[in-house]
Amino acid sequence: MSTTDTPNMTGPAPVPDNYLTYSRGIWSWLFTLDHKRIGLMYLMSVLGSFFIGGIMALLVRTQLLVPEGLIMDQDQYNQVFTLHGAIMVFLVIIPSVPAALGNFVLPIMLGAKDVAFPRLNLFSYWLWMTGALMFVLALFTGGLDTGWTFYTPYSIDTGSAMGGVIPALTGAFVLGFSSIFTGMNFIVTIHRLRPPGMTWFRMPLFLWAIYGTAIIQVLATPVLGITLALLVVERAFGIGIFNPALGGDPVLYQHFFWFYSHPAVYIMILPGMGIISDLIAVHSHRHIFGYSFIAWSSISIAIFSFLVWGHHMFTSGQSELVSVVFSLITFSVAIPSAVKVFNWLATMYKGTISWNTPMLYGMGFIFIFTIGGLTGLHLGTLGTDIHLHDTYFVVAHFHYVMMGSALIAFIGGIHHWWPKMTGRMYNENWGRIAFSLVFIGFNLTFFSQFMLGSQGMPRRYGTYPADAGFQFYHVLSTAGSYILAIGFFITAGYLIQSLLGGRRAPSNPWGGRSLEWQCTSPPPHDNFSEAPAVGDCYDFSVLRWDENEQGYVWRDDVAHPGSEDVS
Amino acid sequence: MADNHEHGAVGHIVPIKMLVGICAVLLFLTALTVWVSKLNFDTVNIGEANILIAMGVATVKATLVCLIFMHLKWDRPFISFFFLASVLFVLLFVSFALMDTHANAPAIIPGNSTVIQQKLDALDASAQAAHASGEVSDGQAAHGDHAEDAPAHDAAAH
Amino acid sequence: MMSLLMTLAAAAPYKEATFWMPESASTVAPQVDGLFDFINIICYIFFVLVVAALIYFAVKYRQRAGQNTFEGGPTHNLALEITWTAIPSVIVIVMFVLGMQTFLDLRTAPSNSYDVSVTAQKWSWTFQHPAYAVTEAAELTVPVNRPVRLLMSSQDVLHSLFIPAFRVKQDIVPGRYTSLWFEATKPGTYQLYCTEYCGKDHSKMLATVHVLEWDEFQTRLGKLAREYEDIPESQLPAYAINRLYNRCASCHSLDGTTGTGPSFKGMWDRTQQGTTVFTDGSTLKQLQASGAEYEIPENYIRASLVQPQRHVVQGFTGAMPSFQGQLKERQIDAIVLMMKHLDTLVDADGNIIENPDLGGDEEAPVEQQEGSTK
Amino acid sequence: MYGQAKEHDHDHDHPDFLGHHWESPTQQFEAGKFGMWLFLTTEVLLFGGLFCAYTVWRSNHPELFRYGSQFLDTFWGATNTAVLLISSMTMAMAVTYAARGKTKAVIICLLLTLMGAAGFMAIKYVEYNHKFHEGFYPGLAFYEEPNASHLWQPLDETAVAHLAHDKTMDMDESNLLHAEALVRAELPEAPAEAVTWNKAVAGPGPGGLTTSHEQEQLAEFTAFLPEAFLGDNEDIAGELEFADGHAPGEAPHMAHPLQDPVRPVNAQKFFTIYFMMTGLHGIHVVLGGFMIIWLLYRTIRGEFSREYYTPIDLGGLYWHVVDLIWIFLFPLFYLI
Repeated sequence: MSTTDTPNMTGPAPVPDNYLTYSRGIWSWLFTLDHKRIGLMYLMSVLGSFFIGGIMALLVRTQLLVPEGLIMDQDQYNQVFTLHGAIMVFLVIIPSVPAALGNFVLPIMLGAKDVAFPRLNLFSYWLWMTGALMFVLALFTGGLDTGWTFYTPYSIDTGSAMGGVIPALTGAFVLGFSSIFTGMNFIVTIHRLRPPGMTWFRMPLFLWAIYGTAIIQVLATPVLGITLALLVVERAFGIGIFNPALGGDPVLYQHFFWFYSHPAVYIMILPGMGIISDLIAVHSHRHIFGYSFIAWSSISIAIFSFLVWGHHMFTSGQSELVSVVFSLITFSVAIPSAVKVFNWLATMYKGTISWNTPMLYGMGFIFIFTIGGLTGLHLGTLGTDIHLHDTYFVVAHFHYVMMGSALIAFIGGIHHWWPKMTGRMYNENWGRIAFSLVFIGFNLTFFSQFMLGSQGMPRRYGTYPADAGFQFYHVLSTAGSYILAIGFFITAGYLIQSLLGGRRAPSNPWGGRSLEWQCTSPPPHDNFSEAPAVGDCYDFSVLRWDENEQGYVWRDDVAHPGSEDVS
Repeated sequence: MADNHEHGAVGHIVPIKMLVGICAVLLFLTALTVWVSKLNFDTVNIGEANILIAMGVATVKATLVCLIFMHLKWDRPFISFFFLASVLFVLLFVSFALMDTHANAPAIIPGNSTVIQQKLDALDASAQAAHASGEVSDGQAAHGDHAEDAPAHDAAAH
Repeated sequence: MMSLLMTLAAAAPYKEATFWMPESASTVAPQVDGLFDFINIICYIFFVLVVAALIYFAVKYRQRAGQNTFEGGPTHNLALEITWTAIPSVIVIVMFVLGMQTFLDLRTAPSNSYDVSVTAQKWSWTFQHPAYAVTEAAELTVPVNRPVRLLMSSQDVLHSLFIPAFRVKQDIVPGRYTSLWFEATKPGTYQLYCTEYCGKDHSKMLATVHVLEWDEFQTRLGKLAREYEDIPESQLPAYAINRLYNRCASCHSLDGTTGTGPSFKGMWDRTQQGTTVFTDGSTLKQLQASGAEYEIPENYIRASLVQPQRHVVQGFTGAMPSFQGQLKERQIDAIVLMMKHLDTLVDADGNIIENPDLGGDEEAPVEQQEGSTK
Repeated sequence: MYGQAKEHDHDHDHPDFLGHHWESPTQQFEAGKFGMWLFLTTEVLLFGGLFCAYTVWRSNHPELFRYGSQFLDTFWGATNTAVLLISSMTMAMAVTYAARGKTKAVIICLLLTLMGAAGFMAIKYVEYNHKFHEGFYPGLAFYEEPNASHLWQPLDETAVAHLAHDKTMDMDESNLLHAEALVRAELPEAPAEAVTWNKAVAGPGPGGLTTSHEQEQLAEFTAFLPEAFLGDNEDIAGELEFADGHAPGEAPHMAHPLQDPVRPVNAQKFFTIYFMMTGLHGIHVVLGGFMIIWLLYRTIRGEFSREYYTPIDLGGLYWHVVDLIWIFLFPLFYLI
């Protein structure tokens, strides 16, 4: 039954008919309905945006080397940090894992030929591109200096905020719908396109995470849509919903905004957790510990994520009672995250851990996410949040979660699936070197910001008092950011090098059991010509390393799934 | 999976008679709710009762549309569950926002905002100027006259 | 736990900055710091456990050469998983309760508090003491060991008042009043920040909090209340540049650089000659004549302070708020005089000269000018 | 809708309309339907934001809604509800006929639905036009129209007209003029002489708190107003903002009637939310209209069959949600 396994044995030789060579020419890419190509296009676009957002970050860090600001004036600084935030949130982190990696991996992992609605999928991609172009347009129509949160009344005050606000809002609106359509596609795919044998609790945990994410995308993003639409109308015509000058309520805007944007935090981190669940298991070659706890924690995080938005507003003038309720619920969301960390550790226990680049990113994730998660406690606690809110402590916390966790997981995922996507292996040694730089650089950059914040340095400051003792930490942080940047440049270097001259990848370089490792690398156009046989995707005892293949193959003494355990 | 009553169909088929019947019920409910809103509840606090009745009727109507017109009655329960979840999230959102805005109502600075007050003052000034100079220009002058005539006008009404 | 925090509060009214926290100089600060340390300890414990396990497992169970097949291993352990779900749950509930108590203490001002009304506007702070009819700009003077309540409102956009040493912070929302309170425990000078992003000069929207002993405080405010009345005319320009200009500084430079508003350098010349051009293309000259809007050039400056949107200078957005009610008549006079004598008050680079030589001969024109406008 | 044959499809038992990744038409149909329902939940949440704004304002400022809703015409609202309900029925009928493969009946039903959409928009146009003509704009424009009748109509006239209108609805009094006379007869004597509704030009600005003196004046004033107009007096008293008026007996101030205390502060907010909600709904109706035209085109081309009518079914679901939202908008604005 499992015919897909047989051609894998051909070893690392060029795969004649894969999705990359299936059809040629730029149009065959731009209008492709193949989820793998769409995923790859997303990946390139997201990485492009990441580069731009990263440059902005370096500018911000360089500016803050000296108290009076090194390279920019106030207006420029405000624009740069706004664009850094907006690009990283809307164009990089939100689409990174679900749209780029998810699109590529999800149908193959599931054993489907494509996502449920391939045209809608392509449409999402073009919506994303439109949204990205709107951000570019925002740059040319006067810039954007509102912060990525577009807080009213500053953002609707045409006298103060810059002219690019409406294009940027429209862009974020369009990006929101791109995200909604991706989420819809994934939910329907997971519900309706599972092949026989792929029961809910046989799905790899990455799929559970993506499923949870998709639910949030579908249920939360529309509220952002209406919020941004109202903001556009408010700014253009002055209707007075959020503008206090016309009887509106700026705190109501914050409710609207965070009702989406807090769940959005989990749109960013949940898929990252999903990647890590799979990375840790595959590279430890050990069955994931507590599968159902991790799966349900993804779903409960998705649901709880809707109930905690008010913790962004403890000092905003929100009423005491509401703040207290939100604080209580906020703590409940900490539990599933903690459970995941413990389960990952337990998975490593008595495993066979290969120290290759994806696993290093996996372990780096656990380290960084632990710090990111634990400092969330300081911020969820009402009494301490009052002091820490809107300081660098918050900046450090969400960079630990958004960048150190979500993006590190994304980069780990890229390394994990790179052989599958491109059919090439990258240089492991350079991978480890780059990881070390990224890890050290990251912690240097952002750990120093915890102290900055608790010492009282407010966020979004282009200059700071010289006598408050902030400069030492700023210098540390900036130095760290340079190291981080070097790490990323090296990563880009060896990944590009692998495309040109990397060793050909075997079907299963890491020893994964989920279905994507049953396809060739790169996979064929249709993924599976027949519905694949599904086994326990975390039972690695049936695989062995094959020296000729330079990858993992099925053990000769164990029966293939399909002959024994298809339900 | 929908149970197909008619052979070969991919989805459930709702008979035409049932659709017409449901539509008639919906129209009747619309008429009812309009009639109720025009009733004069002398003894009841009309505002409260009317809101409850109107929203109750609307919910019944919406449920009928969902169940029959939209085939939810014959569809997978997960769809109903998901749809209801979205309504629930809206309610949740509204209730938290309400809790907060209610508690904060006393802190709102009363009166017109500066911007609106300036508009009103400007209109006032122009109305007075128009009145003083006796200039006859459409609404402004009409207004000026009106304000002056108001008492006389009321007296005349009796 | 809470009582322990309370004891800490009583025992240590003032503490120097630690590795994590800045100096602590208010009654709630020790409570907040205690809570912060409590959470920190929990974090250290969990962090060390997780990272130790991570490194130990990663090294101990690393894949060795020739290790080409793998064991199955346990897939779950319900008791263990329930344990590590339950323990953090209990811990976070404790944290929540402690946090809530501290929060409510932070929010509930004692009834005998001393009230200050705060006006935030882009990008300056104004503090008004109703009890003394004193208005301070960019400086807040408060008594030590007495609860102080700030009643805050915003003229334009969101701002947020943050005094790290007191561990207090509250957003200021246009269209409504918000408040916060603190009780300083040590006389001294503390930094006050705006922590809600409010546009261009957000990071310059700073102020200083002066905590004084009660006697000193009374003396100081009494002096402030009469300050501008008692100053001789000849010293008014110096008073303006030292005491009032800080409210203008975020927009109007002294060295000729264009900020959010036009520089004060040369402003008097432009005003006197009427060369200022407005957004509608008209010039100040047209408005200056006997019987016209501004009979004397000084009146234009006065009007600009009270009704800044009346005539917006070309090239600017008219972002200036009105200072009506915030500046007394004599203070406005002082600002006009400051502009007239700007060249003697600041050096070529725009730095304020400590003791400017205003000379006695200035007395006469001042008098004359005063007379002509009253 | 999404299930058309792909560029490269070599399965023989795959009909044209079936996507290469589907096993059977039923699987594809169900997936399409599920996808559409997910999209409809996003629509619910999209409107949810506006419902939230509505609820928050209504519960904090009921006076805005009491003031504003009197300018809406229940008759047109109810008619529009009926139009949408009937078009919803014809849409559901189109789905039934499509499932039975009766193409002609489908075309007729779709045409009827399209007429419903057009009729709805026509009535909306009339209503909007009337509002704009009277100067009921959302936002600041509410105060900018110099000739807007509502700005210049003094209170008593407005009150009389609306009370009269209410009477015609309440007591089967079909003659509006007669009703108006009745109302006038019920009016208290010369209310405008005793207390003016005009606000002095130099009031204590927006920052000023209502003084007890003003409260007294307010109570004095409301005592003169017809009960029916104010509804619950105590309720209103807390909500109205009132600044220094002139002393009783003094000549009424030549002030703008907009500043009369019965027109609530931020009166424009009712029209803001009204135009936002009905406007967004209107956009959905228009989009639905285009969708029906597209469905008609494909039906006439004979693209649908008993096995494949997914687009009609999904289009129907969308149209019903448009109806569903109006079912709530109608009572929220016109009835309560």
